[in-house]
Amino acid sequence: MTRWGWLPLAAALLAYPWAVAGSDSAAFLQDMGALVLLAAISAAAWNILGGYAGQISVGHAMFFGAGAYMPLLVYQHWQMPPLLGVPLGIAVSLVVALVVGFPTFRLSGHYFSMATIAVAELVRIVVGNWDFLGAAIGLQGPARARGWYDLIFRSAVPYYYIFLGVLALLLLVAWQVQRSRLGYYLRAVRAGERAARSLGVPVRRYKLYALMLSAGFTSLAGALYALKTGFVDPDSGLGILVSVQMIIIAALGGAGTLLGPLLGAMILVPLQTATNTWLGGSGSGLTYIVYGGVIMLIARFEPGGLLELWHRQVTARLARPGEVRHAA
Amino acid sequence: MKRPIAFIATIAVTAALAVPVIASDTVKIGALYPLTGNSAPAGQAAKAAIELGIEILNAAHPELKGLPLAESAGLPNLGGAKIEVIHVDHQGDPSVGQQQTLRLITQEHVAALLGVYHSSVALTATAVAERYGVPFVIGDSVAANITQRGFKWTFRVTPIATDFAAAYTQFLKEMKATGKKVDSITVLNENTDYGTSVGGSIVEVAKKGGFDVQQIVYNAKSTDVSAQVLQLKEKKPDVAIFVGYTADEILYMKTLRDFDYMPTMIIGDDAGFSDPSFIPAVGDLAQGVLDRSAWAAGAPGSVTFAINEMYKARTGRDLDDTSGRWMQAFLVLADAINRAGSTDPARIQKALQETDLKPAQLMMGYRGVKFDASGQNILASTYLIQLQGKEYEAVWPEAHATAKLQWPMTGWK
Amino acid sequence: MILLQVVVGGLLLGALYALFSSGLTLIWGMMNFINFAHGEFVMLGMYAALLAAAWIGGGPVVFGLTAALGLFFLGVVVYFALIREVMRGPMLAQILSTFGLALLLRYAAFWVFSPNFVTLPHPALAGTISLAGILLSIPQLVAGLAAAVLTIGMHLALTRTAVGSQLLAVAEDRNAAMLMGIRPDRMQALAWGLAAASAGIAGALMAISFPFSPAVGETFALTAFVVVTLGGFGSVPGAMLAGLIVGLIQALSAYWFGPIYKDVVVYGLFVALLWLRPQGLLGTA
Amino acid sequence: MLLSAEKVAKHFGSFRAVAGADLAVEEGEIVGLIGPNGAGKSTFFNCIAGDVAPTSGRVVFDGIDVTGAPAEAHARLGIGRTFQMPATFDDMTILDNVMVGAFLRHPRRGEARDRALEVVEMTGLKEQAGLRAGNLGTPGRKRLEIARVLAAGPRLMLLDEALAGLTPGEIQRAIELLRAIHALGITLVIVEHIMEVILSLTRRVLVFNQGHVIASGKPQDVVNDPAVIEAYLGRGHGGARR
Repeated sequence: MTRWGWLPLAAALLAYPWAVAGSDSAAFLQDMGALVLLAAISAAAWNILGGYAGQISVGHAMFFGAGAYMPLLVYQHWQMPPLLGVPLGIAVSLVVALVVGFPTFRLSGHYFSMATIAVAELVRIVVGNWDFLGAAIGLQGPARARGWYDLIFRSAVPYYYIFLGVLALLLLVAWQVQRSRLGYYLRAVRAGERAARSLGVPVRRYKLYALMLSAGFTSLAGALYALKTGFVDPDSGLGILVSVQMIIIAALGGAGTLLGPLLGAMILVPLQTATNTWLGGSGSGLTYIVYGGVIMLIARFEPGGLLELWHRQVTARLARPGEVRHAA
Repeated sequence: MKRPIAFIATIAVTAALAVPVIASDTVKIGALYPLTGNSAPAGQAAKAAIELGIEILNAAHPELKGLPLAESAGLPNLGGAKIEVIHVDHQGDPSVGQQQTLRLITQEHVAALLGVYHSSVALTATAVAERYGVPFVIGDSVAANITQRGFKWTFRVTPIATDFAAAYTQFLKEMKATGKKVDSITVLNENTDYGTSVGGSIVEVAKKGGFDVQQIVYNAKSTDVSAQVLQLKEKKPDVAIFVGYTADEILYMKTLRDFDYMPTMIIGDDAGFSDPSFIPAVGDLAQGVLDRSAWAAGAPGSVTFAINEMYKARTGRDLDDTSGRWMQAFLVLADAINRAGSTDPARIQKALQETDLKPAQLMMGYRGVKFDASGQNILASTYLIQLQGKEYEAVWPEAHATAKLQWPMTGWK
Repeated sequence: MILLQVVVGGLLLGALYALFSSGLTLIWGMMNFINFAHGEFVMLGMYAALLAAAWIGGGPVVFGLTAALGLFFLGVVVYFALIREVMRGPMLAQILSTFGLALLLRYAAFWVFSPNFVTLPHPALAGTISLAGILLSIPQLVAGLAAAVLTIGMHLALTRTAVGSQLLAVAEDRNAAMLMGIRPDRMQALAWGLAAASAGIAGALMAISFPFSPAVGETFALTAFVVVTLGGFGSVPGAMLAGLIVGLIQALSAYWFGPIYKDVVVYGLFVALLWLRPQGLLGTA
Repeated sequence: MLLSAEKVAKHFGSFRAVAGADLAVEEGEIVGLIGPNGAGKSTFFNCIAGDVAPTSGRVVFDGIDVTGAPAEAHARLGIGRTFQMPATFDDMTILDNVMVGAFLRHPRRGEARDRALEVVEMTGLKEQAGLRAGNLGTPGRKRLEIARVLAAGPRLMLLDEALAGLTPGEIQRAIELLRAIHALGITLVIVEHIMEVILSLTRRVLVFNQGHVIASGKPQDVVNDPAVIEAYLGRGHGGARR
């Protein structure tokens, strides 16, 4: 990406709610914009561990869920503003990340994926039967705003900008990670743990760093989800589809790249919404036939993600002899 | 200074309200169902019922005497306007429910909304409708808190978990009073929001009613229910109440037979027992089981019988309680829109608040439709129906019975 | 006596788990490939059985074979159309592609067969027999025993036949197998066919006593993941053992602690075992 | 003594890949390690580099007992190694590959980059520095491995067949590179089949067979040792005949 190449993107994202404001379906498009950003945050958070470090977690829903549950929990039991639960959710996630990561990082490849699936399912089932956490019925936020601090808005625009701010922060962090020793080490771990070790990379420790960072931001995404939706239950907060969605979005755009998750979200979320809006009402299941088919085709023909398409063209141009450039 | 502002505001509001009264030829309603995912069978059946409802309203059906708006074509007070329903799949996802509700309101400009099956989706979708001031009529979501949030735009026609629990307890008390042995009850409920809320209510209400109640909670997705049946066999309750979905309830009936254990009576809480695949699969094993339903097709010649025939012609299946409750909610909403004489949401809200339908005007066995301040139908109630031969027959309360209650159940014997 | 009943029931169910998991473990071990659509293969096996029962009639042998053949064909097609390319790509593309495939298959079935639950007509197989005081439903007994026989048969076919050993040779070392004149492509296609067929036949056997809809696959996929990881990737005897253990643990914990704890116990033990013995019960380090 | 390995053994089940091997390397030496395929050389390397923990025996580096310590600790102390099958980070550019090594002694990005640029210059990879490592052929990847290790600032480099598969011309250039590295004061232990390399680079050679050191001494002497010839020819291996 050229030095200032991100500027038009940032400008477009900032202007989006205004740009669509005149449209017939402004409220809906703004809401979808917020959902795109939220999906991008989750996927970008997953990407730190799954993309850069190559540790394919299929259980990130546990961090998302921790983030989504805590804000609503503090409201449900103590009528506190949900906002106060956000740091709590992040703290819980970090603890969970440590507990899960420490033993599982001895495992590699598919074992790690399976272990994360199992732990996340375990969490989902336990929460689904735990009355304090709302069991199967779930937790609700305030039905109406008691003050600004409840962060309940009629329009999606405030959510949009809050999400955009968080996404910007996350991408900034990811960018810094990518440029720093941490990022280089993580990519080395993904490419080959054994070789990375031989060059002095403390593999387990760096995986753990990546997991903590990833879990923290995933939890933040969960918290934002809960604040906007005002509701969470075991399926919507901790279900395996929550994890899979992050993977699909990151992989679709390009795992291990800075903007891949955002690109993936910008394609997948509108695709889901559009197929559901146009095809869902018929009840034929065509929504998912199209959705599943598209995912399959992209994996078949562009396995590195869509950003790879762009890359192929740009690297060909950048990798002129004698000139040293970074591909990623 | 205050007055002119108030004056102008009043004029503005009146003008704004006056515009929609000039009736367009269609009234748009948004309906949200789970058309995909695990609850798709229920959602699809409900959608078919709503489609039938649209046909009944939009064309003249003189044979459906007494059912409001059926005999005329369209909505008379809106110049015979037709109803158009936009069907939407919420996929059982609270966030999708929210998103699609927003779309229906802001993009499709629907006059009112209908839904929704999952209580989780009901909670989030009604919140959007509340913010935008559009009436949302709930056909069949039973979690109590949907109408306990002080919302002014949410109306629920169906009875809820506590109503069901009260009905069962009342029924069992009456049985006891006639000298039947009904002391111990075991509730087997699945552990998603439906089973948890209904099962929990039954346990609570029945305990207050003086019964010895035990509870077995299970996961409806399991491929094997023998552990639960063995536990049930050990507890040997007089009455077992099953709150679950389709596959698990069918498995229960088979497994009970396999383990040769039959309680004196089994009561099924709708859902799985009302699924059209229940009777073909295990009808011969489940003779005499009771099912909760406010729907009964009734005798030939009745309005409900005619509705059932029309539904069967469309789908090849009988109308069941869940879809029936959806259709009833749709009819209640249409009636309110007609009385409002407008597609303005505020007027429809007011008309809904004033709804007072009598049992004779309903297709479902409610005692009427009248909403309290929270939006809950205070006259909602339910029947118990019993599987006798190949059909369910209404057996309780006696006033609505089409057949005599058989006690104990005969099952596979 | 009730305990014995629970144990036998758990083992019979476990044999079915073992059967459909053995297919997953084969391709997992052979190609280091997770198939997220494996549960959908089981589901399609159920519908294949339904179609066979409706069109051809006959007993479990007929519809079991139909399901096996139909799914074998599907597995081979999936391999050539999708997997062959995708397996050269990154692991993420593998997850993505089979997850897409799972959705596609599930909702194709949804479209064709409607989302409603169906059950198999099975007049030939009904009733219970009592063995030393243990009540066994005949459909379950037949399904469980058939599954056990088939899983053992598959293991024997892999270890005792020429084709089987070629298949395992590819799993062991693709390049070495190529030098020996084995065409890995064909063997991998065969493995996908076998994997799908074993899932299909397991589905057909379960359909005898289990009502199903297009959405049932997910449950089976998760179970199969646990079984395969527990047994050790690529080990059919491992899957067999792990399948029986999972079935048994589910039955016992459901009986002892209550039905909602059965998955808690399974996943809990699974996670614990991963920490203690990451290579699985019968896997090699 | 920079490195001393004493009675190092590594068993895989009942198979003894390394059965009590000794190795002592002085600072500044170049030591060759030869032996037929499957003699246990690579496993022995892995034990020294911390990639696998030896079943028994002791590895001491610069006075510190590193037996069983993780590979990254070995790298920090100054033991660098290459792999028999090149293990480059194929998705990353060549410069980035080298930077991973450079980060070990230069935590800051800028310094690591400067160091990496020096190294790619020295190893002749500068032209291709912006390419992804996956685009390189085997010779390029072997060179990249050497560059990567070099960037990590080792005192001892263990090269596992770093020159295998190269054309004679490339071998010549590689030998020059190794000489240049040695001139920086880095001690080298090289496993090699190509006797030309051993003969031109090393003063001392150890011969490995069946997990043991069967001979050691000056390259010319060792090549003529009957036991060594037997080890190679007896197994039908021609690699050492020249």
